[in-house]
Amino acid sequence: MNTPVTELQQDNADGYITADGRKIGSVMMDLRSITLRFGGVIAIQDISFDIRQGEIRAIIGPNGAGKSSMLNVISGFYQPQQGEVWFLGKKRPPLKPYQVARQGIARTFQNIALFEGMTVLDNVMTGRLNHMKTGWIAQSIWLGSANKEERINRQKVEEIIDFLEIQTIRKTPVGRLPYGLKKRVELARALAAEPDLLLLDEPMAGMNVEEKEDMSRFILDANDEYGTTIALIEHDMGVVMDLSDRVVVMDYGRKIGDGTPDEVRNNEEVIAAYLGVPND
Amino acid sequence: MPADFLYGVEVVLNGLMAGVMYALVALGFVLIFKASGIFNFAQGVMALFAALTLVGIMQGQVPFAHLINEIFGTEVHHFGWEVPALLAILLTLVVMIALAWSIQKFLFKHLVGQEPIILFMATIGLAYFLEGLGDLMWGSNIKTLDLGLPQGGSRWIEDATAGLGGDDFYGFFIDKLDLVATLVAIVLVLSLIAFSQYTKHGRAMRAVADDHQAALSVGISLNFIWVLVWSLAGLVALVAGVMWGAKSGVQFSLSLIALKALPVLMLGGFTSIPGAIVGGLIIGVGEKLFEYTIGAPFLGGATENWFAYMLALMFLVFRPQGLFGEKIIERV
Amino acid sequence: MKLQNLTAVALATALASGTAMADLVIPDLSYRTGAYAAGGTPFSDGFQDYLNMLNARDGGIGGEEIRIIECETGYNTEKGVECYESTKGEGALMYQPLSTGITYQLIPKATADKIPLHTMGYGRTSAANGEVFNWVFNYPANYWDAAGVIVNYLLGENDGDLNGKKIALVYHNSAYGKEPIRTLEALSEKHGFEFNPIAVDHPGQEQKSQWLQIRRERPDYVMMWGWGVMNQVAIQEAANIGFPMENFIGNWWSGAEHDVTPAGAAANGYKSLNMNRIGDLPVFEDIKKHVHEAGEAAGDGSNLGTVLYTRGMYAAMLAQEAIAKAQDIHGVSDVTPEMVRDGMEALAVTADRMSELGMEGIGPEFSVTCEDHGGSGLGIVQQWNAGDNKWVALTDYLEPNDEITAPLVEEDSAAFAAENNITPGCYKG
Amino acid sequence: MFYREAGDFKTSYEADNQTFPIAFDRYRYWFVLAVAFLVIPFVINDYWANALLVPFLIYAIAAIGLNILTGYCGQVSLGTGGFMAVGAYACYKLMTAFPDINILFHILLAGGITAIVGAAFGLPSLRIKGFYLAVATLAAQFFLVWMFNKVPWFYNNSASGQISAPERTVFNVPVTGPNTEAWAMYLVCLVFVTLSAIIARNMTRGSMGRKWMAIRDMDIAAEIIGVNPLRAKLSAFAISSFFVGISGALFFAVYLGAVEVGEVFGITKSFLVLFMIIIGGLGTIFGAFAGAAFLVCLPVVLKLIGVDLFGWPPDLVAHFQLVIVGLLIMFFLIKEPHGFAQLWRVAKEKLRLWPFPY
Repeated sequence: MNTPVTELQQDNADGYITADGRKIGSVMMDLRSITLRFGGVIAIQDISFDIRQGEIRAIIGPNGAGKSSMLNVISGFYQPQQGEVWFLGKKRPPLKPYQVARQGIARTFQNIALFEGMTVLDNVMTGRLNHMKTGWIAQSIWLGSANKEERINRQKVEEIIDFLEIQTIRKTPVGRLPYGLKKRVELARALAAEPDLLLLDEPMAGMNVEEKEDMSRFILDANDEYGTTIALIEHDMGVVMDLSDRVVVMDYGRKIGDGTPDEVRNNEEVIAAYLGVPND
Repeated sequence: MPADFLYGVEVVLNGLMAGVMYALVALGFVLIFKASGIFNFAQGVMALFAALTLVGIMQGQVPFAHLINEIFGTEVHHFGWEVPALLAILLTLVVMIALAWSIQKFLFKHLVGQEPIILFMATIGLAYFLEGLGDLMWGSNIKTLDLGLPQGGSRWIEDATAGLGGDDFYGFFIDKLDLVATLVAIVLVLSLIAFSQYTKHGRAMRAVADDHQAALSVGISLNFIWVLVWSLAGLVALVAGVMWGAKSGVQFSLSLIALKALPVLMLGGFTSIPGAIVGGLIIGVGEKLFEYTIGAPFLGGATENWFAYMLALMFLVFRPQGLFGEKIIERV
Repeated sequence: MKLQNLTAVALATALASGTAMADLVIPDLSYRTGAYAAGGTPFSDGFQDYLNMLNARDGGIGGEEIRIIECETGYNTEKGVECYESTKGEGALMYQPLSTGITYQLIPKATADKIPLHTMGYGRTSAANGEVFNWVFNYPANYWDAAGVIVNYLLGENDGDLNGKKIALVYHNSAYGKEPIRTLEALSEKHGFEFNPIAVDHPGQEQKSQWLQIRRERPDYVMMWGWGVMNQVAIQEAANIGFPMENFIGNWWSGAEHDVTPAGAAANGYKSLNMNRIGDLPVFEDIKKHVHEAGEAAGDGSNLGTVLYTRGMYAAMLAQEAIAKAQDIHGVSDVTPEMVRDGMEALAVTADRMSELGMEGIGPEFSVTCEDHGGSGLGIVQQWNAGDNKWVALTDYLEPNDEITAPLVEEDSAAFAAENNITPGCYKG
Repeated sequence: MFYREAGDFKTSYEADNQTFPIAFDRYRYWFVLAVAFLVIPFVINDYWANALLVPFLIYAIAAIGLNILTGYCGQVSLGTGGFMAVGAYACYKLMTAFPDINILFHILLAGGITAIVGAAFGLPSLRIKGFYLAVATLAAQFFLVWMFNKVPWFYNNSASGQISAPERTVFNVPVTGPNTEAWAMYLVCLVFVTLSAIIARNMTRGSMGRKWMAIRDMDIAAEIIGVNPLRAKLSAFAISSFFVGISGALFFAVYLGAVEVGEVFGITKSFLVLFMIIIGGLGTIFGAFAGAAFLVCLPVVLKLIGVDLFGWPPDLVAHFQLVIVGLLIMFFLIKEPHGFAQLWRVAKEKLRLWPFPY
């Protein structure tokens, strides 16, 4: 199942066409033989996979499989002990998380990580930080460039607020919002960064069916309207199979499957991992 | 052996015992922080208040005498009796327990679930209140605390060690009060450990320190535990107040000893009793040794106050988890 | 902004209730709270009791009632400024700031407002130069005098020769504590003793390092410039290391009863300077009769006769004499601050007058001139007798070292004059 | 009835984003400014200036500064007294070294120097968090005070170690030294406090403020969305110290005129300013003013009531004052843990809906 590296590189320029007719481009993020350890515990063991331009890529697996750790490696929060991360055709040196973010990678978190003391608007505006460049002197007197920049970015944020249908809670402090809305605000903040690659860590955990449908719609629309490449972790198989173009399956830190939803669904090892065939 | 080296050893020994005195103050902070997450700014003032109360009871002072005299035009100052030390200590403990109970009942019960900074702020209010109350109750003059504790350098140690160095060495100086303080601290810590390991309430206390929710769910009364913890902190404050007060008399400045405990807490961690002890020893030795080797000869002296903090700071920069903390793995 | 309105209301009410009578207003900037309360309380008690006694016995000074306005500073500079501002509008005749920090604050302010300051035995030493500091008086003595008196006393103890002796100074690491260092350095050069200053940081509860250093170095004498808890701890630690107490001499702010009592019997033999004589004075009877028995005692009345109480009373007496002198010079009883300044500058305290006031020999004889606001600088050495629980005067008033301190005063006041564009000269009204 | 946002439609993002979105608030703001600048200078006397207004204004600047660091960026600091001392001594050295340059530049420069020192002492904040950092900043506090006390260069070798401000003028009006008039003192402080508040407001509502608040609320998440924690924390330390330095310079040069470092800029000052922002409200500019007003005025008011109104002995009043301040702090915390600013906000929200209960 491990696709040989040489084969992928040949594929680079090509991409593929999805079932619903979207054109998927070349490899955007390429993870090569990643291994991550915490002391003696191996969280990720020699995993390789790629994420292509414009696709929705899912990472699934049982609890403790190392999915979140994988996202953390991609977003630079953890540095893997072995392996290479290639992004947009270049090998990425060890970067701090904020440097990764500046390369155009945004994410949401499994346990919502919003800034509770700030309003929804301010939270989403933080997503624009990497697009705001005025210096502190201009900001301190709030004239000219600072004001203009604030206005332009506010416009962009308002678009996203409209898009995610959270206009009415714009000025509400995030701490007061219910769980489902918080998840949406978090997505808004990530989208506001206009990322090339968007990482979603269980965007639908703890939601009811309607909320899940809304969220799925937003994810598809984001991918569609903004052309954002998305990698997501999700437990709800139905959602995963509906949304994603390709799926990586992890178990105990190893990769046990990779392919289209259909391929993965029929993979014996995957079925074993999920149904608990007596090898554990 | 050269005298300079022996004096260095003497400085280290005295630093160790100064460290015990710092640890005594730090213990009170740790007890409360561990059990309730409150950084108790009032710990120093509690030590002052406890010592004031002890002296007041021993000397048979009329509480609030000045106020009473002002309002009623009377001239009362003393009841005219003196209370023996042991009984006075017990009575003071009763006062400290009553204080703990009121603090819980009137203050922290209403602040359950607030952020740490707000709880911290509440203890600032408490510090102001206790300082004023202590003055009102017992007056602001310096009081002599006479529990018959031994004072002064130990002749025996001095004479026994005088032969180690040359003519320039006069033997080790060890303060008898410091020795007593060390003994008391050991007894105090051992009984605290015994209490928390082998008694029902002690175990409940540890359970609360571990996880409030879980403790609640097995039927431990948080309210009771917090009163207990504040009472214990009151006891520790009394011991610290007595030890420091024996040296300087009981007066307002006693509340400033809290400042000597903060670097200890930084080093040892806010939640670790062994941390407070070892941290105290490191700070005590570190600041004294620095003053001896560098501060006094080259920097003009009086470096101890800031050096204690610098030492703790340097230590934390290289080991952010503190002395006994485990390496922190950050998660999102 | 809401709060300020509230304050305005409160302030207006309060000011309206105060009465602005034509009497002699003397503010008492006391400190009965905070870290130094133990020292501030007896001083203020003595100061107030004496003035109240004058009101009750003599009907004030020169027939004019005295009004004392007590204001609590807590030894804190900002509160001191607040006290100054809130009392000066009441017609304050003179200020006794009782803290070196507040004194430095008030020197320019009081000069601009034309109100005299009396800083006895503290404050800015070079204010003794009356030609630069027209409005500041620091008679009867200052810190540099104190250093000179101690060294003269030690000379007397050692048959006039301190050559090769080691003298350490344990000092509060602040402006106050650093004051005597220059004088002592000059004196060590002159008399050939080895001088070693040892700093103690505020508040001074932990002095182990300093006293271990003294134990190692074995100085012949230790002097102390301490205040607050530092005094008690230093005396205890000196006793702990077995330093001979009779060779340990504090200045006049390190020699009150509460400084020595916490150490108990171990403090026996400790010496200190005093600028005023102690002991039973006839005037105490009057205070008891007219003030304490009338239930008018400032504080709880327990401090009568203590070192600092007597000093506070002495300060009040000096104020009384200055006001009387001003009334005398200007021929009016209702004097202004400016007249009081003249009175202070013409002040002459004689032995006869002190006896007449019922406080024989409470201070040295001295007279103030326009050039010299510093008094004679004399001081006594007293010793603590732990058995009897009292201070005993060991000497008569001893001379300071004027030839050493005078040039230092000259130098420092000239610097101040240059910095502030003052042309030295007597005040011309 | 006029405290309404209904009908007050915003047609641009600037208008929506302004400091006082409700018209009535805007009028009140201009009114307060007008009174402060055009009325008070003419009626002020020495007592009001020295006892209340000038210390209030100066503390407000310090509180704004600390609020940026603690309230917005979440880094608790107990080094405020030490940083104020840096401002004061920098100002003193500049004043005496370059007497011909306008004092206002010296005060600004003193702020700049403090900013550098503050940033240097902020470096440990990258590794140390929470209360541990608070205690670590005490290292700065004690070290700075010790240094200013110990190194004679800082006080120009004066015999006593005190520094005192010589007379300096602005437009030929003395603003430091003994001949300064109450109104001049007040106006200088008022100008600085107004500018400080405006600059602080602008910084905190823009991207800098959002970076700080992001670090405060969740530093890990902030880093992952692209905030450089080093730069955010150090800029907070620097800008906060800039304001604190200015307040220190004003405290020394304009307000007190003479300063002894251990007494005026000791640890109690650090605590006092921290109390101000906590009581006033963390993370609001208004809170800095409210807290400063509360802690400057309350003791004076209590003293006036106790001593002048009831005629109690000052020591009793002083002891009671501690009890009352303590009780008030505890009472406010139980009633409204987020300080005066929150109390004010809640009151405004009620007012907005008045007379309807919801």
